Amino acid sequence: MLQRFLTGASSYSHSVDHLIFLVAAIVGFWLLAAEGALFWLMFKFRHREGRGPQYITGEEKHLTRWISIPHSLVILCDIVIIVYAVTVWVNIKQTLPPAGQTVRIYGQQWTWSFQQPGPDGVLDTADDIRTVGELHVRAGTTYHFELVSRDTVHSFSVPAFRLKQDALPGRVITGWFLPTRPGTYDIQCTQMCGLGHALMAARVVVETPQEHAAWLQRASNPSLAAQTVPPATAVAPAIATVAEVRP
Amino acid sequence: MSNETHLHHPNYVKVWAVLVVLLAVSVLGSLTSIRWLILITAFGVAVVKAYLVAKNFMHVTIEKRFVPYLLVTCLVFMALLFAGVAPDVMKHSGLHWENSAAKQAVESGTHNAAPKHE
Amino acid sequence: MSTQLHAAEPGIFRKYLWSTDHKIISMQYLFTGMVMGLVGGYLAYVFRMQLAFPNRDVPGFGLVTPGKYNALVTMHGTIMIFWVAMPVLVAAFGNFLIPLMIGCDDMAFPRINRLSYQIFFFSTVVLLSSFLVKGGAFGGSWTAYPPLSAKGAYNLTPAGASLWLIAVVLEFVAFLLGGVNFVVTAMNGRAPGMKMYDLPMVVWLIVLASIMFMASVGPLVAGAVMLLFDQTLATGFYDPARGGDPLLWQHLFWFFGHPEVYVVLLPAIGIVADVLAVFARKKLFGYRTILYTAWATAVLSFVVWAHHQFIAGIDPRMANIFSITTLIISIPIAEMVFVYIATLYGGSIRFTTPMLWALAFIAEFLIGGVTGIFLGASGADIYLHDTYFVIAHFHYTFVPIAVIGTFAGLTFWYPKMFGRMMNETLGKIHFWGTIVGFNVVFIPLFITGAAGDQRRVYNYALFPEQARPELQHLRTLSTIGLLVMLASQLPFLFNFIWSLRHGERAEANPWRSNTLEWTVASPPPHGNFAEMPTVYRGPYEYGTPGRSEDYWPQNVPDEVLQRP
Amino acid sequence: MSKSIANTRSATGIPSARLITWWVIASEIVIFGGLLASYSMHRLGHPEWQSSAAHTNTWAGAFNTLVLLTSSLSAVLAHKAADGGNGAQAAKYLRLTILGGAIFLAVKAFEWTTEIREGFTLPAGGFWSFYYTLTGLHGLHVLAGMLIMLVIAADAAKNEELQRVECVGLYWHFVDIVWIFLFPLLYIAR
Repeated sequence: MLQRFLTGASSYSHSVDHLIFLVAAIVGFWLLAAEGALFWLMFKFRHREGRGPQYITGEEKHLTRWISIPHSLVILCDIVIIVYAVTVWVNIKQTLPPAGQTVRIYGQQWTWSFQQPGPDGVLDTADDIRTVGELHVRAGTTYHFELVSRDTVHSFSVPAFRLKQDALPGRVITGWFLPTRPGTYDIQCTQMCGLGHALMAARVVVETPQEHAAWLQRASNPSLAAQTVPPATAVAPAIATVAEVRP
Repeated sequence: MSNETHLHHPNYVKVWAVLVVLLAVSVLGSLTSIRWLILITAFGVAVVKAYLVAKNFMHVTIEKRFVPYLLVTCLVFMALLFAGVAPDVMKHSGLHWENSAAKQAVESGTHNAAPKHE
Repeated sequence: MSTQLHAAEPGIFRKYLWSTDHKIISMQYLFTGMVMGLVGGYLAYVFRMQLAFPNRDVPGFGLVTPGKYNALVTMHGTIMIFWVAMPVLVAAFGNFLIPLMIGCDDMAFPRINRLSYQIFFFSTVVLLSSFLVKGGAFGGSWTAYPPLSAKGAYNLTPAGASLWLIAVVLEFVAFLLGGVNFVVTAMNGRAPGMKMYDLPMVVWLIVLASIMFMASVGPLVAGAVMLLFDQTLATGFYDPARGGDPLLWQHLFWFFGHPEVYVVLLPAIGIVADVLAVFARKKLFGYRTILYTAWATAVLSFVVWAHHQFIAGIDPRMANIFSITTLIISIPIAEMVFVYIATLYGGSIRFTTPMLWALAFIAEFLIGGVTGIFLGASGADIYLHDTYFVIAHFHYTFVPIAVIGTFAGLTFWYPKMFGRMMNETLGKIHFWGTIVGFNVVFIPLFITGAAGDQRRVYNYALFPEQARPELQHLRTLSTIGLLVMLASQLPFLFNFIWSLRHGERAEANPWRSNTLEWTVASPPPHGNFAEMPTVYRGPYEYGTPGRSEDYWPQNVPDEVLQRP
Repeated sequence: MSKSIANTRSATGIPSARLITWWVIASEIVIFGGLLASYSMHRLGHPEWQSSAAHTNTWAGAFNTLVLLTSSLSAVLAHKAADGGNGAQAAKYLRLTILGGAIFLAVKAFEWTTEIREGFTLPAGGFWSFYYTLTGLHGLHVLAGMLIMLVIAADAAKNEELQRVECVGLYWHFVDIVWIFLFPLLYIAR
């Protein structure tokens, strides 16, 4: 259902979408049923001359059925939702499939920066590639991320991946994603982080293995990179705007 | 307070004497260096002292039932708060997260036992 | 605690500003809340205009810069919850209704009551003054997560942040004083013959709300003191570099923050119950069911708080527990709503303005309730957290509470408060404008939220996925809805002020209601009851068989009811 | 000003003044409870705070516990006297309680000044931040209790408002109980 609003581009985006659809179907039914009952009763028992109210205490067995049966059904629906929701949650947040690659993500006022392994494939070595405002990943590879904040609380959100995780100062939070569909997607900060909160935009570029290899080569050769990799976003001028506003 | 029956006043000085003895116990306990003994004489005795004050000075046990229930409910909520928060704040690592700043503080703090002057 | 004894010399000052009369204090809370409601509405107008027409001067405000935008949304949230919903629903209605409905002359502690309002008024002044200080008002969102709120270097509004915090704590103190008073008055001051189960639902639920407030706010008061020290005295309670933990504040905040939702919900639900019974001419369908579900909700609401923090960096295993408790809380609430709907069965419904508001409350609150399930389901919350879906969801709960519920109560008790009837036609114009406007504001926001619009963003220009024109159209539509909703408040304001003088005079019991406040003159005199009433039955005896009247006031003794 | 009828009614069987005291105590439990819970979880997570905690003066803390326990005794004796209708004696005991509070605060002030001189100020570390916040909040409650008692003692001496003696006593015992827990938490625990 969410696909209509926003593409899903990670391995688990479908499970989130399905969960939201399931919840929508269940609560949609209950919403319509309850609103229907409400409006029907409003119409049926509107005041008319010569018809007084009935005296009903709400303890009559044949009437309380109308409450207790739907109520048990609500409990049943709750259980279904809980089971599915927890399954999706466990899959995204609690299990950690083996990593093909690990990246480190830094949030700071008001930009995202990324550190990922260079050609040697190992993080925290001299050939690491550091980028600002742009994360390049390879479709079909499982990524682990280590999320760090340098100042306030930020929230790393990639709507197309159905991924969101707060970055807390002082903590390293690990998570994973597996990009599936090549393209360029938004990275947002979804936790209020100060003046430039709305300017804390970045991009994640999901590339085919060939494209990614080419990018890797360009990026790990700084002299080349400086000429050929223009910033794909308008983030830099936006930051300049904030700097002016800042007293 | 006209409609209230006068309550029976226990011998308050006696209660006070017991409290003072208990205080002495916890102070003496703190002079030892046996950790479990210190903790029991400190916190075990504190609970007993609090109970004695609540029972004898505040007359909680002969108050209307709902008053002790109310106070205990508040304490239970605080226990729930502790239980819900401690997994994040008291512990410094968990499933896929690590509070590296806190770990570092613990490490540097225990190494140089000198008080911090910041 | 003041112990000076004031002579009862009713000058203007004594009568309206320094009064200990619960009705006057209620009016003080009501008018302060209404003025703050206008302020909060104005703030909403400014930032919605910015969202619909980015970077153009907003008429009546000017250019909305990022810093101003943050302050606008922060203050809108703070004001609407703490300075509108709380004073009007809990304090104004609580003060006005509790003594009248339980049949006594005043609060148990009138001077503590007055002190409560005075502290509240002071907190209002402190909060509003934060707009004027250097750096402007606080902009770190109403949740005020540290370290952003703790360090001036991060939030750039050090003075505003501290004033915000002080104002909020003062407000808490005011409501603690008011709350203990409500509880004690309702427990001890009931008229002879009135058992706890004879209390009108609105009294019960305001009392329950006060109890919840008392039990939940403490840790946040402690947390606020720590945050204030972090801001002003360079402590490091929430500073990870110094052994503190920013997550602590989030927990303390939401341990209060979630019960707080029910603190304002319960009085509104109570108002709706009373209005519903009167205009359906029906006994409530299961008085005790409503009461027990309210208690269940109140208790459960203390163990669901971390569903606000699923992705905030808490241990993911804890999220499962809170997801389960959150969905469990839907069970009593669903039961309660079913009971409300069932109350209409067999009624004889009069669609007066208060009744329209009460019915609208149920219809709209249902939407707010069911959309909460999306957010309580932890897996779905990963995507929806901090999007406009959340905003739409909680406005579908808070607007029914603080706007619809309040108007249900105000239009219903206006005759009692001011001794005049309000104009029904203007009331209905106001109702339909508000309801239509409200839905036009927030239904589009469900969609933009589902499409990924994140909150507290003054301009989506940097986010191509969000800057799509179709989403921008929805945002504009939402702003148009807001303009309709705000414009619809004008007939209300006119009606409210005009009817004070020119409305039809209200008799003692214009709605033919059972509860005790309708047995005294409108407006009630000082001291309320010339003769203290005795209560013979519960508050919802409508349509009792064998009576010529379809209502049966609580204070009418049984022998009188034999038909004349 | 005559009392409101609401104040004189007592549908629960507990007089309004005592009932409101219980509710105030309940709300205070969660204020102190929140702070103590925050402190405890930090303290358990930070063994290095022990080195700071070792600098608190256990003897001063123990003496203050003794002072508060004794003042609680005089508060409850004041209640007993008031119950027997002896306002003058109740006032005397209340003033003794106030004296106890004053001694407590004086010792507290001595401790604070010593500690601050040694460099252990409020921002000097996590333990000290909690220490000053906890003892400061508690000290404020002691001070508030003393002021209230001053007023109530003056009334009691004239045999007026004797029911208030018990209420302020309840509050005082509660403040005492908070200290009973603060003492081991801040001075002894290791």
